[in-house]
Formats: sequence, structure tokens, C-alpha cells
Amino acid sequence: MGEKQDIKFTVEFLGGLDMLFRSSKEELSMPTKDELSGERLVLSHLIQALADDGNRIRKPGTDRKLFVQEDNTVRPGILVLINETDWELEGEEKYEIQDGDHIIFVSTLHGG
Amino acid sequence: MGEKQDIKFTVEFLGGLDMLFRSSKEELSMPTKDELSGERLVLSHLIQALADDGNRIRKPGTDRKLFVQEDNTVRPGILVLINETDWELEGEEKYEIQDGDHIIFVSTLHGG
Amino acid sequence: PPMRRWPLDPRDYKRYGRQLIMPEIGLQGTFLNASVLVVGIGGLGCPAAAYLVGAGVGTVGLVDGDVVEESNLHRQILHSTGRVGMSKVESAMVALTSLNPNVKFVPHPSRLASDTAIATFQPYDLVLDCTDTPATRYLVSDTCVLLGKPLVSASALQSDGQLMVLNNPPSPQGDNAGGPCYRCVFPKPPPPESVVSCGDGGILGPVVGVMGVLQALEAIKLLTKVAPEPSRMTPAPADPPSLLIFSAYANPMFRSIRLRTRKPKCAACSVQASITAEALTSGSLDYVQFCGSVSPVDAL
Amino acid sequence: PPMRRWPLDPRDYKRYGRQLIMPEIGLQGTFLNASVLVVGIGGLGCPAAAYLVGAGVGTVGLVDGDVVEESNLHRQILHSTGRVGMSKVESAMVALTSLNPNVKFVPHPSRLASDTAIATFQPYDLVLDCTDTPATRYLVSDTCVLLGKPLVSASALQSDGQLMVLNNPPSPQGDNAGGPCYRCVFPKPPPPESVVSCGDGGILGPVVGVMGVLQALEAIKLLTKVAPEPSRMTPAPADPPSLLIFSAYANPMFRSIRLRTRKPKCAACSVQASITAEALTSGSLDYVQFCGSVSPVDAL
Ligand SMILES: [Zn+2]
Ligand SMILES: [Zn+2]
Repeated sequence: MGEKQDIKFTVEFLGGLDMLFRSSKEELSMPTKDELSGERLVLSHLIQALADDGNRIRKPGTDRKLFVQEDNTVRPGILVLINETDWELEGEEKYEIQDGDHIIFVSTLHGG
Repeated sequence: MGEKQDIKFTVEFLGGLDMLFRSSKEELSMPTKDELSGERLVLSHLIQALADDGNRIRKPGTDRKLFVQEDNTVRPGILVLINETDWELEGEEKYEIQDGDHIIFVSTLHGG
Repeated sequence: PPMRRWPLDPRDYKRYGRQLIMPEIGLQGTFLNASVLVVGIGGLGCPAAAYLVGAGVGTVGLVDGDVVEESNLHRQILHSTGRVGMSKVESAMVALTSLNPNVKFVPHPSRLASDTAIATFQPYDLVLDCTDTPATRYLVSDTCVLLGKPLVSASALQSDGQLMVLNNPPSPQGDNAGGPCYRCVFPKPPPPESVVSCGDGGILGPVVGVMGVLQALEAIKLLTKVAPEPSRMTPAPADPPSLLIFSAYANPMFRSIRLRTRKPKCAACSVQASITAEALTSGSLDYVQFCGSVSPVDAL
Repeated sequence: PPMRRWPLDPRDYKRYGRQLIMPEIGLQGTFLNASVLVVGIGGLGCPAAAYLVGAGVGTVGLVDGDVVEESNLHRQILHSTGRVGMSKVESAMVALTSLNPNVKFVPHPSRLASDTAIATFQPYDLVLDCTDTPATRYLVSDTCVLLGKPLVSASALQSDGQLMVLNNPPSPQGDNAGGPCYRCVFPKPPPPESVVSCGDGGILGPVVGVMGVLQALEAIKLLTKVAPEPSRMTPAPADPPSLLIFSAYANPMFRSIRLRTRKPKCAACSVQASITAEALTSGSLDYVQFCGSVSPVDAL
């Protein structure tokens, strides 16, 4: 439990989601284990952190409902991609984030 | 000197160079050290090997002059890319090939 | 069924010579026997149709219920200032006929509706989704799944674009060898307030243009389905499902994402599918209600 | 200098509204004050010019000495069956004027020559290389270096394409802050027997189409030069030099390659440059001889 090191990874927001965040690409650093639960850092922790915005990377005044649903899962129409792969192939919100990971949140587009 | 392991890497041929080779993408395995010189495997060794075709990945009957010049350097109009970077930024033919490298030979195109 | 013509006449060799000499295309001769339906003749559909017609696809169907507006012209390059007010299908046919009079055009100058979608799609080899609302995108995908047609789907907004080849191969419902459908990737529609149209959010012409041209390319790849190496002349297996993401101001501009396979519980393409041809044709599936709506003031 | 117009009239707001509301573009108003030269009105130049003209670039110059042939039409979508035999510049102007009559067109209906290149390029903000031979590509690049113009260079053959933004920023010869030129990347021309034209090697229409549309996009990015994030409204530094490689049948289709900087001994853009405006204008630089030639039978 003495383990305290942080995991560094990149988060990118595409397909209009960059409008919700401070910039379209962020280098993040988060503790290896979740403070509350003691669990290893997984994608659902990151999503909750982005929704609660403890990292202050959301733009002021933006609506969390454009990113997550009531239950803190990503809203329909957002794909999550882990190192250029659909997160469905990687365990979805249970995926354990690795040092150096590249995580993309991309909103589907409908225009034509 | 007892070191005998092989380096595995990918070589890709684009921009029409695929016409010279058995397929557009090859997984290669070469000794860490050059047999003759005892030098660590660098790009010039790979280029010479592709020109001499000890690996038999060139198509039968193709002209080595479409790939290398007399002095076994790549011909003008071919760019060499190491892991998505121009080889000029990586030491050119002196670059030491690493396990898992992705090396692209791409011929410049002129059509429009 | 579309008109069939064979063999080529000498003018065809002249017109299509530059693509006929390519190993990937040559085997197939030309695309004179192929038929493609383009749904939506806007920013995506204009360049997509131009390159399909240029390539000589034998029969091209065009679906759109809108008329040309001046605000379309910066990106909808088949239309023209003089044809503002004309139906988009008619306007596109003027430009396309002048490019290649040998193509047979089938005009569908009305909005795609659920009760006629099956009849509209039936005669074509494959479909391009060049539409602009979630409701129509679900309808297009469901119809392709029910009829077993591959679907080349693209979308664009502002400086971003996305491209997927769906239902490829177009195996029957419940067959896991088939490629995922739109519902596999997006089982639930996005909340209406998160949906931004090109009218509201803006769009750079070349961004949607690139996506449209890539749709034509994917269509041609599907129509040939031959491996790239001249030495392997047998039909290649379908590419694994992937999503191409384009972002004009990002670096790199293009990303290829490996996509999920068919979802075991997909409402459209699984053994448990609730979407049926009868439900579609009878109009009992309300796509507009499924996707919801929002007044423009509340939109993002 | 090209015509200048300001402020916008109401029709401009209507026509360009969809791009004006984008944060990246809005600041600049429109492109009415910009001027772009398109060299080569073939498979690359047709889509590139269409999207530049659609976007409302104020002045568009068109250079090409060829006439429209039927074998062009599968990929050169501005031309038409009825205009076979007309000069490509004239044919393109018919289509482009009908798309957007507000653009000022400058026709240059002859092949680019070294003694007139500087005078031809001088009035433009930037240049698109849509040509098809190595000799012309070196000439276009040298002229851009001498005049300090950024160059958007693309090429295509069979199922492959390449795109580079060169001489960006267009600093003077010898200034290392400038972006690399064509000679930095390709100091020596390829052996003539390795050079394959679209006529000899074939070309898929949408492949060259995608590259041409991307040229229009890079031109628009250069004309705006504003960072993507609306919060950062100051001009962004030039993107690091890169090469976009497209391969229709590869996976992924697009690769972005980090490219070298200016070469310390470049014949065109370094302190040691041997290419001068005088040499160019006097015709003492023989680009055709520099690149050599080969009879078609010996070609790859
Ligand atoms: Zn499905
Ligand atoms: Zn240079």
C-alpha cells in the first residue's frame, strides 16, 4: 500500500469534445491507485475525474451532461479509444490505464 | 562476442516500390551483428541485404538499380523512414536497427 | 436490376484507360456492371458521386429531398450559383451527366423514409451514407443490414471527419462473420442537445470534401475486392472493421482505429435483432422519436 | 496585386456562413483578400481549385498548357465530355465560375517555363504544385523559395499519394527558421527510368482526388494560420515539416512522417544556394536536362 507513484498518459478530445475542455490534448498524471477505493486506476476513474473536473481541464461553464450520463458513464455517441483501439476490445471502463497510454474521447459526427 | 540473437523488425515498401518486392510489407529477422564486419546491424546493412536479396524478398527479374545505386546507397527519389520519422533525423545509414522497428522505403511520386 | 453492358467498347478503353491498367482494377474490367446508391447529395455526396461517376460506375442512384441553397456552394461542388433553388438531385445530375454521360442515373428527389427505404436500396450493390442527421443514419444502416448491403458511412463537422465501412462483409443477421453495423458502434442515439449540424456548427469545405472522396474510394475498393499485390489475384477478405478519424488541425490529421466486431445483442444485426423488414416497411419504427429532438436554442 | 474587397456584403455572409462561424476561420472574415496559384489543372488541380473557389479565395490563378482529353475525365472532375479538346485552364474556368462567380480568375494557359515562372508566381500569397513531372516540381519549388512563398505540394500514382507543405515558413535563403524546400527533401532527381507517370502507371480517381482536396485544405490552413483552440487566437507557429503518405490498399491508409529541416547545403534555400532569380529568368537552368529523360519503353 506504500505504492505512491503516478501514471502519466495522454488524453485527447476530438469530434467537437475539444469545445468542452481546456485544450484538445492534455498530458495527465494520476495516482496509480484510486485514493478512495484503493483500486488500481481504471478508465472509469478517469472518466469520473474528467466529469467532476478535479483536474480543472474542463472549460468553465460547460455542462457535464455533454460528456457523461447521470451514472458517470460516457454519454451515448462518444467513443473511447485506447492506443488506437476501440475500448470495447480492451475491457471498456475496467481497462487498467498504463503509463504512456494514449486515450481518445471522440464524439460521433452527423453532419454531411 | 557470443551474442547471437536476432533482431525482428518490419520493412514496408510504398509509392510503387512494392512492385519490386514480394509483398508490400515484410517481417524480417536479421542477426544483431553483421557476420562479416562484426558491426552492430545498421540500416546500410539492411539496404545491402535487400539489394543483394539474400532474403529472397525481391521479385525475380527486378532490377536492383531501381532500389540502389552502384555504391549500394538508396537511389535518389527514395525516402527512408524509421518509425514514422525521416531517417535524416535518425542518423541515416548509420542508424542501429532496434527490435520492433518499423522501416519504410517510399519512392517519391510525380503524377498529378 | 441495373443495365448490364459487356464487353467494353473502344471509347470505354479510352475513358477508363488510366484505371484499367492498374492491377487492382484491371481484372474487373470496369465498373459498368456495378450500382451504387448515394444517400444525401450535400457536402459528402457531391464529391463521392463525382468520383464514382468519373470512374464509370454503371448505375448511380441519388437520394435527397432538399433544394440547392447559396450557403451550400462553398462545399457542395456539384451544384452551382445558377442552380440555386433546383432540387439537389436534379442539379447534381446536370453536373454528373456532363462529366460522364455513359452512367445511368436514378433520381430519388425526396427525403429517405422508413416505409420506402427497402424498395429504394434493393437494386444497388452498396450504399453510401452521406446524410446529416442521426435518425437517417440509423435508418440507412438498418436497411443495409436487412438487405445485406455493405455501407460506406462518413460524417463531418467543423474541422473533423469520420469514416467507417459497415456491414462488411454483409452477412445475414446473427452471423458473426459479418462486419458491425451502425447500431453495433452506437447502440443508443446521442442526446439531442449534443447533436450539432453543419448549419449550426459550421464546416470547412475541404474537410467534408476529403471524407466524401474517401467514400468513393472505399466504394471502389468494395467493388473490386482484389488484394493489392498483383501476385495475389484472388478476392481479398474484408478489411477488419475500422474507423478513420480526421481532424484538420490535429497532428497527425488522420488516425485509423481498430473497431469492435458485431455486438452479440445488436438490435439490428444480431440473432436477437428487433429490427425487421416488416417493422421498417409498416412505418412502426419511428427513427425521429428514437433519436429525439431539441430546439436549436438548447443545442451545444 | 489582386483585387481587395472589404467589408463583406450580405451575400458573402450567406454564401460563406458555414465557414465564417468556425472559430478558426471567423477571425479572418473570409478569403476575399487572398490569392492562390494552382499549377497544373489535372487530377490534383481540379479538386484543389474547386474547394479553394468554393471557399471564396479572392483570386485564383490557373496554370496548364494541356487540353482536356477523354482519358482525363475519370479523375479531373472540373472538365467535361463536352469540353474535350478545350484548354484545361479554360475548361476549369467554366466550371469554377459557375460554382462561384465572385472569384477573380487569372488564366495562364501554357506550360510553366523557367524564364516566366517568377513573373507568374509573384502576385500570389501561396502556390499549389499539382504538376506531374520531376522537372516542373523542381522549378515550382525553386521559384517559391526565391519569392518567399509557401508551397503545398502533392503527387499521386496508382493507389498512392503524397503531400508536403514546403518552404513554410517561407524565410529567405540561408535562414534556418524557414521550412525545407523540395530540394532539401530530394536533392537529386530520381533516375528517369524510375519515374512513372499517371499515363503509364495508371491512377485511381479518388486517390488523386483526396490529395487534391487536402491541398486546398492546407492552403486554407496557411491562409488563416490561427491555432485550432478558440482560446488561443494568436497566429500559430508553422507546423513542423511533415510528409503525409497515402496508400489506398495499406492499413492504415494514411501515415504522417516527421520530415527533415532545411539542408545546410541545399542548392535552393541555403546560404550556399546556387539557384538565383537571374539564373532562373535567363533560362540558364535546364530543368529537363537536370532530371534527364527516358524513352517510355525503358520505364519501370
Ligand atoms: Zn449491429
Ligand atoms: Zn532547400
